[in-house]
Amino acid sequence: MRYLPLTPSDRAEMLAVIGAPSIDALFVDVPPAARLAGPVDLPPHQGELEVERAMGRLAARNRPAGAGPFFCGAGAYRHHVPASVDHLIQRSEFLTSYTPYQPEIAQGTLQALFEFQTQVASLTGLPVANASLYDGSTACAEAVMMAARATRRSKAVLSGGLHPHYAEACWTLAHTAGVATQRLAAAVDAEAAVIEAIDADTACVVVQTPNVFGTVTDVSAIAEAAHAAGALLVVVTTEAISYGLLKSPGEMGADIAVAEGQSIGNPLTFGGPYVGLFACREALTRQIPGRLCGETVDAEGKRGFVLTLSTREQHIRREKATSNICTNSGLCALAFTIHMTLLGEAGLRRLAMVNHARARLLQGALAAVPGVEVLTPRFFNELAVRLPKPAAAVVNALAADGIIAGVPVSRLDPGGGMDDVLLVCATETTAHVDIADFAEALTRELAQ
Amino acid sequence: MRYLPLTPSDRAEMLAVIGAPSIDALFVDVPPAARLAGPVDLPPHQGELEVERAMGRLAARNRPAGAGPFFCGAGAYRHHVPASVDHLIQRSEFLTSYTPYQPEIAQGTLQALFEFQTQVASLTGLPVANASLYDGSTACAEAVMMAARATRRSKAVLSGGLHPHYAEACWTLAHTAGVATQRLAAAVDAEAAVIEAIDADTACVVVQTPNVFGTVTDVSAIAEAAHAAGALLVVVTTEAISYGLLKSPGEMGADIAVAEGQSIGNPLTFGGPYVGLFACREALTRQIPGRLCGETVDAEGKRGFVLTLSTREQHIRREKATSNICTNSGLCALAFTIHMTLLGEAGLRRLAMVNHARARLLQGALAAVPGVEVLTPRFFNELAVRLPKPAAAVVNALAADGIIAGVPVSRLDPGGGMDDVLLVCATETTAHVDIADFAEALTRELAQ
Amino acid sequence: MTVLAVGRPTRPEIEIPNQAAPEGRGHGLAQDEPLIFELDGWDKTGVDLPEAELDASDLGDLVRTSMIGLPGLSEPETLRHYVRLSQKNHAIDLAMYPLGSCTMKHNPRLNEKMARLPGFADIHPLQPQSTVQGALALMDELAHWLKTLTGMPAVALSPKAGAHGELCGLLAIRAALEARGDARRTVLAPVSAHGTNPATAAMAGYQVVEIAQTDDGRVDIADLASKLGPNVAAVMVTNPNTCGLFERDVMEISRLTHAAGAFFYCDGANFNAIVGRVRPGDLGVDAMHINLHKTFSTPHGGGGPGAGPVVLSAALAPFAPAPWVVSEEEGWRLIERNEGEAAQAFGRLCAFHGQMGMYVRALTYMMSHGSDGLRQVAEDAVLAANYVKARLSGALTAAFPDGPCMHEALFDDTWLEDTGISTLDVAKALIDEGFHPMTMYFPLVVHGAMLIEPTETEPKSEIDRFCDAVLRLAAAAKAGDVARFKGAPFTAPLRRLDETAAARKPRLKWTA
Amino acid sequence: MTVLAVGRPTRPEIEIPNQAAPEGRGHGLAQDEPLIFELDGWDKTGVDLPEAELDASDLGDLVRTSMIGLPGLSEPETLRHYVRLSQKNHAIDLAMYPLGSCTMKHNPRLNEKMARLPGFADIHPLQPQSTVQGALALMDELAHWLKTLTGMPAVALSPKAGAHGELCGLLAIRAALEARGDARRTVLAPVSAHGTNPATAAMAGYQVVEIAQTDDGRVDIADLASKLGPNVAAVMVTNPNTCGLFERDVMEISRLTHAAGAFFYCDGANFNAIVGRVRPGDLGVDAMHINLHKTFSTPHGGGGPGAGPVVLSAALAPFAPAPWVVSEEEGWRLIERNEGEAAQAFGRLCAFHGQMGMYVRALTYMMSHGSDGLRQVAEDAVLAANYVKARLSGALTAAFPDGPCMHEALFDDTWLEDTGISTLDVAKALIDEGFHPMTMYFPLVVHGAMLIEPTETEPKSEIDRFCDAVLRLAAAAKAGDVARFKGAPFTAPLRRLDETAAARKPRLKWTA
Ligand SMILES: Cc1ncc(COP(=O)(O)O)c(C=O)c1O
Ligand SMILES: Cc1ncc(COP(=O)(O)O)c(C=O)c1O
Repeated sequence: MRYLPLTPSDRAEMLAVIGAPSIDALFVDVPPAARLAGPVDLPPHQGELEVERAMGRLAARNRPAGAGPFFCGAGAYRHHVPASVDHLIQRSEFLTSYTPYQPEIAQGTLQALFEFQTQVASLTGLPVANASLYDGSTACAEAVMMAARATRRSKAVLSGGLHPHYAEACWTLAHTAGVATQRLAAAVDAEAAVIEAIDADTACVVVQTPNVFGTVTDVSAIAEAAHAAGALLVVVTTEAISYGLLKSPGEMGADIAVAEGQSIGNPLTFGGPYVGLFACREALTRQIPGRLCGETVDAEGKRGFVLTLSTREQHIRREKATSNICTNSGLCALAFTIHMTLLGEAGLRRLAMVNHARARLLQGALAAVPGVEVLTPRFFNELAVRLPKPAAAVVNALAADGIIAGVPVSRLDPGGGMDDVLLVCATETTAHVDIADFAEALTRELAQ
Repeated sequence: MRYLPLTPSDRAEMLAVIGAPSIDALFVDVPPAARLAGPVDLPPHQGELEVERAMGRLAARNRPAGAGPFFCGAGAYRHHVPASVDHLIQRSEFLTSYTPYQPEIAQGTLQALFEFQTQVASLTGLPVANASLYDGSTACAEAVMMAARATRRSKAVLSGGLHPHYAEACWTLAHTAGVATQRLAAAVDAEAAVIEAIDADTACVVVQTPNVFGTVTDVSAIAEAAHAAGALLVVVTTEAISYGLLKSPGEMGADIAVAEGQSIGNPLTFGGPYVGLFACREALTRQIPGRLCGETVDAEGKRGFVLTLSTREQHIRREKATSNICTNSGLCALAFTIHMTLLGEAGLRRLAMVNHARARLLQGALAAVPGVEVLTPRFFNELAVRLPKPAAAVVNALAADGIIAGVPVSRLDPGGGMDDVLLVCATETTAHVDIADFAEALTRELAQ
Repeated sequence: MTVLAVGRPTRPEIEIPNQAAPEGRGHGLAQDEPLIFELDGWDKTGVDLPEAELDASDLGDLVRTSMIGLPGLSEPETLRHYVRLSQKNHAIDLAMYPLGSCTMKHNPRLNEKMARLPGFADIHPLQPQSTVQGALALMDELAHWLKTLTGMPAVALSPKAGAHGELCGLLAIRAALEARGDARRTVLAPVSAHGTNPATAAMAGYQVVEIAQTDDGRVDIADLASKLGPNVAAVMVTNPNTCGLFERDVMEISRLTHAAGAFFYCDGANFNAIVGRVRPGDLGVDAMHINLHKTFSTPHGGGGPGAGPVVLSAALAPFAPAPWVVSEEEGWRLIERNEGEAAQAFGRLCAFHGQMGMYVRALTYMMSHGSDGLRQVAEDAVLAANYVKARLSGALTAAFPDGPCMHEALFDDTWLEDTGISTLDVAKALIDEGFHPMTMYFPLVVHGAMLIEPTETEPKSEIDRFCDAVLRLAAAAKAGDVARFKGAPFTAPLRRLDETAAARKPRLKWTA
Repeated sequence: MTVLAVGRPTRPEIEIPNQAAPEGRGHGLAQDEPLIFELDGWDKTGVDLPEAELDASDLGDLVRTSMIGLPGLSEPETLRHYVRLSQKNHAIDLAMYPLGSCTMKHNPRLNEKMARLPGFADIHPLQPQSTVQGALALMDELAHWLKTLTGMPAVALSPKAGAHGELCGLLAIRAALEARGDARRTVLAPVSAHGTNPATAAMAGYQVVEIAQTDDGRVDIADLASKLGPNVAAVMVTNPNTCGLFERDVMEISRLTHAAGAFFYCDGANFNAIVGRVRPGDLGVDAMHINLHKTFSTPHGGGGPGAGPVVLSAALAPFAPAPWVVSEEEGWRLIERNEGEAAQAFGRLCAFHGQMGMYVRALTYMMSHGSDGLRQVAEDAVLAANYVKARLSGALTAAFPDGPCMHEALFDDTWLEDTGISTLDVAKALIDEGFHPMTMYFPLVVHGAMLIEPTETEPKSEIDRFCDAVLRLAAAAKAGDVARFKGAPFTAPLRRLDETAAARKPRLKWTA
C-alpha cells in the first residue's frame, strides 16, 4: 500500500524489539469476541488511477456552478478565488501542520492568524476577533451563547430576516442550555419588527444584514434599543464581500458580529468547509469562544505570536470553557487572509461594487419579466423575487435547461407560506449574458 | 496591474533618486523613430476571471486523452502520473528557481539532479548520464553530433525504425555541421538492414528499440558490428517505461543511449515540454552536451552538489562548447525523478508489465477485427497494424465517434507508402472496455 | 516561574539580554517577515477587476464611508509573504510529528486533487438536487464505509469536527431520553478525557461527574458502577483511551451503562488504532464521532477544517440531525428538514450539509486503502507506538509499562526527577533535534505527560531517528546538561516564546 | 587558488577543520537529507498497480533480467524527501533574485493552473487536428501577440529555449542564403555576447568573428563595418545588450548588415526591457528569439523547461521550420511537414510542436497584462534597474556610469581593488544577507562583472532592502572585514562548495 512505509522485514524487526510474537499479541486487550478475523466487507485497496476514475465519475454527475448561468446565494456565494490563494494553502507547511501548539515552529500559521484577526476586526468594525469558528451558522449560535453568559439572561430574539438554517442552529444549541430563542416571523423587511420583541430577559438580538432576502438594514436603532434594555446586539452577515460596501456592524453599534467568511478565499464545495468570523467589543474578550492568537516576544526579545487566553478553552477549563470547539477552520481562515491581502481595501471595495452592480442588472432584467415582482427594497448582491408559480418548480424547470436560477425560499423555510419566492444572487462571476439567458428562460417558463 | 508592485508614488520617488525627469528619459538611447508612442494594437489587461474564462474556452475545444478510448503513442505516451509528483514540482522553491549557479542555495535542485542522473544511468545501463536535454529528439541529434566529434567521422547511419521526427531533427543538426545522415528505408523490422550500412566513415549507428513501429530488437549484434567498424552505437527509446521490462541499451552494447523521458512524471501537453535523457560510456564524459551535476564537499567537509565539468559548456567554452544548450528541462527532470522514486524498481517493472499486457490484449482484439493485420512481431506497448483502408481516414472517422484510434504512419512519414498502416498503443491507462469499444468501432468502420 | 494548572511553564526561564536586531531582515534562506500591515500596502491591490457598471447610489447612507483599514499587496508580494511565513512552520511533510491524540499522518495529495474537481468544489449546497447526484452518492458511499467499519447502523455526517460530533452524539442521546420522558442530568467521563468531552457535556446541558481510573490506566469499573444511576444520561469514554490503552473492560462498561438506562458515548478520536480490526458497534457503543482529520487523513491545515461524523446505534438513529442522504429508485435524495422521516431529529448543527470537501478526501483515502489497507493502518500504527515504547522505556518512564499500548505511547516525567528539567524543556529540546514535540501535559492523569503517536505512515528509519534523538536528550538530561534544555529551542525561527506576557496584556490584533 | 579563465575562483579559500558531524540529522526546521539511494528503499514502492493480465513470455530473452538499481519509497517518504530538499533552494517566491540576464520575475500561479487544464495538459501531439482546435487556436493567438509586439511578420514557435531559438534563426538565415546560392561562412558577434551565441553559430556551421566594443559598452560600428563583407552570413547582436545598454546605433548596425548582404540576428533575451515600447521589427532585425521563460514569465523550474520562439522577417519567413499553424475557414490547420507551403523550411528542430505547456503560460501572462500592462513591464523593469544603479553607484563602480541603463545594472570590481575580496566573495556574502546573488563574471567585457537585474515585479521595499545589503557589504569591504566575505556564506544550508574538487574527479552519480 503506497501510503504505508513499513516493509514486512521492518515489521518483523520491530516486533522483535518489542518482544511480541505477532501483531495480534498487541491487540490482546481487545475482547476476543470483538476481534475481527479478517478485513471488513468493503472493497480492497485500489491504485490512484482507479480511485481517480471512480471519483471523477461521481464528480461528473454534478453540475458545477461555473458550467453556465448560476444564481444561488442564500448563505453560500460563488466568487472568483485567485489561483495564488489555492496554491499557497496547499503548501505542505500550511496544509500538513496541526494547531500551533508549539509556537516556535508554527510562526507561519500564527502570524497568518494574527493577520486574520486584524482583518476581521477591521471588516466588522469591532476591536477583537478570534481565529475562526466552523462557519457562520455555528458562529451565530456561539454568539447567542456568549451573550447569554455575558448578560446572564436567557432569551435571544432572532430576527425574521435571519437565515433559517442559522436560526435552527441557534435554537439547537441554545435550548439545551436553557436559552430560549424567539424567532420572529419571516419577512423581506423583518428587521422592522425586532425592536418590539426586546424585553428585560433578552440577552441579545440577532439581526442579519444583508438579510436572507437580501435586504440591507441600518441596525443602529436596534442597537440603541437593545442597549437600552441591557441586551447585546449580534449582527450576522452571510456575504462577507458586503463589508466592502456597507456600513460595518461595529459602526452601527453591534456588540458582536459574526459572519460566514466563505466568500473570501473559499470555494462553494457544497456547503463546507467554510469559515466562521467572530468579532466583538473588547469587554467581551474573555468570553470569546475558540482560539485567539496574541503577540508576544521570545527569549531574545523578538516579536512572535502564540495562542493565548487559553484559560477560556476546553483543554484548560474543560466543562467551564466558553465553548467546546477545538479544531476550527484554520486553513479556510488562511485562504480568507490571503485573498483579503490580495484584494486590499481598494480591491474589496471595487469587488463589492461590481457585485452590487451585477445584482442591480439582474434586478432590472428580472423586473422586466412579465409576472415577476422584485421584493427586496435595498440589497447588496442578492434579492428576493415573487413568481407567479411555485419557485421550486421553476428552478427545476430551468435547471433542465442548464440554468441554476437561485434558491426557492421553500427550500429553507417550508412553513413560511413563501413558496412563490425565489432568492437570486449575482456576483462578479455573473456575466451579462448569464443574466440575459436567465431572463429569457424565465420569461419562456412563466409564459407556459 | 496585479503583478506590478510599484505604485505611482514609488515610481516618482525612484525617478527622483535616479535624477531622471521621466520614464521616457530612461529610453533616450532608443532611436526616436523606433519609440512607440502608445500601447501596441493588442487588447488591454484583463483580470484573472476573464483570462481564465478565455483560456477555458480554448481548452474546451480540445478532446483530452482521458475523455475516452485513446490509443496514440508514436513518441508521446499517456501514463498516470501520481498527484504528489505534480504537487511537488509546483513548490515555489523548485518552480521559481533558476539553473543552480549558486550551489549553496540550490542544493534542492542539485541533489535532485544528481538523483536523476543516477536513475538515468541505471535505467540505460550506462555509467554516466547528464542532467537532461530538451527532449528525446534533440537528445538524439546531440548524440549524433557527439559521436561525430568523438570519432572524428562524418556519417551517421539512421535505422529505418527510427522515429521519422527524430531522423529529421538529426538531419537538420547534422547536415549543417557537415555530418551526413544516411536514413535507411522504413520497415517494421528495419533494424535487420542496419549492419550492412556501416562503413569506415560511419561515426555512429542510430537504432531505436522499441522502434517507431513498436518492434523490440536486441541490438547486440549491431553493437558488435559498429564497434568492429570503429563506430559508436546510439540506442534510442521513446517510451521510457519500456526500460522496466526490456534489456537496457548498456547491456546490449550501446555507447550512447538517448530517450524521451516524458512517460515518467510528465503529461502529454501536446508535445512539450518533455525531457531528453542522455547517457553514455565513461570515456565520452567530457564530450557530453548539457549540464552535469557532480558531488563535492563544502568548506566544512559536508557533502554537497554542484554543476561541474562546465568547461564543456557554452558559457565557458563558447564556440568550442559541446553544445549550445543552456536552459534545459530541469523541472521535467525533477518530475521524472520523483515519479521514478515513487515507482522504484518494483513499481517500474510492474508498470511495464501492465503496459505490455494491455498492448497484448489490444493486439488480440485488433487481430480479431476482419481485415486488420498485425505487423509488429515483438512489441512493448505499441504496435503497427495494416488496415484495408487508408489509416488517416479511419482515424478521422473513429474520432467523430469519440475514439482516438492511434497515429496513422502517413502523418509521420508521408512518402513511405504506408498509408494503410496505423500505430496503436496501450498503457496502464487503457481500460479493457476501451479496447473493446475500439475493436467494435473499427469493425463497424471497416465493414462500411 | 509562571505555570498553568497542569504544571506547564508558560514563559522562558532564561533571560537573554535583548540583543540588537541584525541589520537587514534576511540571512541565508530565512527571512524575518513583517506583518502585512507593515508592508506599505495601503494603496495597492493584487487583483484586477472590471469597472462596476452601476454605482451604489441606491443604498444611500447604508454605504460605508469610513476607512476599513485593509492593506493590499500585489500578487508577487502576497505570494512571497506567505511563502516566507510558511517556512516558519513544522509540518508532517517535513519530519515526524508525533503529537499524541492528533494522529498526524501522511496526507495524500490525490485527496487534495479530488477535492478540487469542479464537480465537487464548485457546487452550491442549495442547487437543485437533480444537479448534484454525484455529491449525494458520494455522501451515501462515505456513510456506507463509516457504518461498515464501525458496525453501526447509522451515521450523521454534518458535524464539523470532533467536538461538534460529540455535541451531536450527546444531543441525540438527550433527544432519545426526552422522547421516552426521561430527563437525566449527568454525564460520566474519566479524568483522562480530552477537554472537549466535559466541555461538550456542559454545552449539551449536562453536569459532568468524573470516573476514577485504575492503576493500569483504564476506567475503574467499580467506580463507574457506583456512579451510574437514574440521573446518568451517558457515559463518555474514549477508546482506545487517551493514555493510548484499549479499555479492556469495554463490554462491561457498555453493559453497566445500558443496564442503568444510560447511553454509551465513545470518543472515537483514536479510531486509527483499531480501524478494520475492531468495530465499535461490537463493543456496545451507542454513538461515536470519527475525526476524519485524524483516522481518515484529511489535512489538519494548521487547525482545521476537520469533520466529525457520528455513527449511531439503532436507538439513537431516529434523532440524528438533518441533513442526510437516502438512496431511492430515481436517485439520491437529501433529507434537509426535520420533518417526515426526520421528524424526531434533534435539530440542526450547521447551515448546510457538513464538510463536503473533507468527505471527498476521506472517501478517496478509504478507497485507496480498501478494507485490507485500513486494517493494515491500525496494525502498523499500533506496531509503531509499541516500538517507540519499547525503545524508550529504558531511558524514560512509561506511564503504564505493563502490556502493549495501542497507537500511542505515554510517558510521565518521573525520569526527569531532580534534573531541574521539565516536560516542556524536553519538548523544546526536541525541536533542536529537528522534530515536532510529542503532546505534553495531556492526559492530565499522569504528571508531566509525554504522549507520543508515531502513526502508521512513519518509516522505521524516521521512528528510529526520533527515538535516537529522545535517547540522546535523556542522556543529556541525566548528565546534567540543563542549558541544552532551558535555552531550547536554539535552532527554531524563534527562541522560546513568552506566553505569560501574551495573556497578561493581550495584543490580539495589529495596531498602527 | 583555482580560478576559471574569467577569474572566478572555484574552491573555497578558507579551510575549516573538518568538524564532527552533529548527531542526528535535523535541527529546528532543517534536515540534512540523504540521497534516495541511501534511504533503504530497495524493496519499496509508492504506487499501487493492478496485476498484469498477461506476462512477457512473448519477448523471450529481450527481457531484462539484471537488477536495474532503482530505489523506491512510499508516498509519505517521497513527499518528505523532496519537500526537505526544496527548502534548500532559493526562489523568486522567497526573496529578490537579481540574476542579471535571467529576468527572474514573478511567475503567476494562474499560468500554472491554466497549463494544467486537461484540455491542454492531456492532449497528444498526434491526435487528429479536428480534436485539438483549441490548442491550434492558442498557438495562432500566441503567434499573433508575439508578431504584434515585435512588429515582425512571422514566428517559428517550436524552439525549446533561447539557444534553440538562436539555432533556428541562424538555420533560417543559412537556408535563405543557400536559396540564393550564397554560401557565407562567418557570423559576427560582440565579445559581450552570451555564450550561447558563439556556440550556436558554431553548431550552425559558422565561424565566429568578434566585434569590438566601444568604451560606452556598445558595438563598435567602425569595427563592425570593417569586418562585414561577402563572407558574413549574419551579425548577432543582443539588444538591449548584455551590459544592460540599448544599442544606440542599432539602425546603423542593421543598415550596414543588410548593405553587406548579411542578416541581422538579434538575441532577444533582454526583450523584457523594451516590450510594448520598442518593436525589433522597426530596428531592422531579421530574426530574434524570445525566451518565454524570461520576458513572458514561464517559470525557470531550476533550469528549464523554457521556450524560445523566433520572430522572422519576410525574407526569412519561408525558411521557418514546421510545425506552424494557419487559420482557415474550416478551422486551424497545423503544417507539420516540409512540403507545400513549407517546402523551403530548413528542417525540423524537435519531434513535435514545441513547448505547448509554455505557450499556455505565456499567453495567459500576456492576456493578463494586455498591451498597457506589457508596456508598463518594460518601464518598471528599466526604472528598477536605474534605481539600483543610482543607489549603488556611490559605493560600487558602475561599468558604464554615463546615461541610463535598461533593465539591468552592470558593475565591475574596481571598487574591490586592494580589498582582497573578489566578486565571488561579494556574491556569497549576499547570500548571508538573504538574497540570491547577482550574475557574476558575465558579461566578459568588464572585470569581475556584477550584473543586477531586479525586474518589474520587485516592490520598492525589496529593492531597497537589497541595495541596503549591498551598501552594507561595500562598507564592510572597505573597512577590511575580509572574513565576512571569504567565509561566506555562513547561513546557507551549506558553506562554500569546492567546485575544483568536483571537476577534478567527477562523481556524477551515486554508487553504493
Ligand atoms: C481524544 C480527543 N477527543 C476529541 C478531540 C476533539 O476533536 P476536534 O479537534 O476534531 O474537535 C480530540 C482532538 O484533539 C481528541 O484528541
Ligand atoms: C543574453 C542571453 N542569450 C541567450 C540565452 C540563452 O537562453 P536559454 O537559456 O533559454 O537557452 C540567455 C540565457 O541565459 C541569455 O541571457
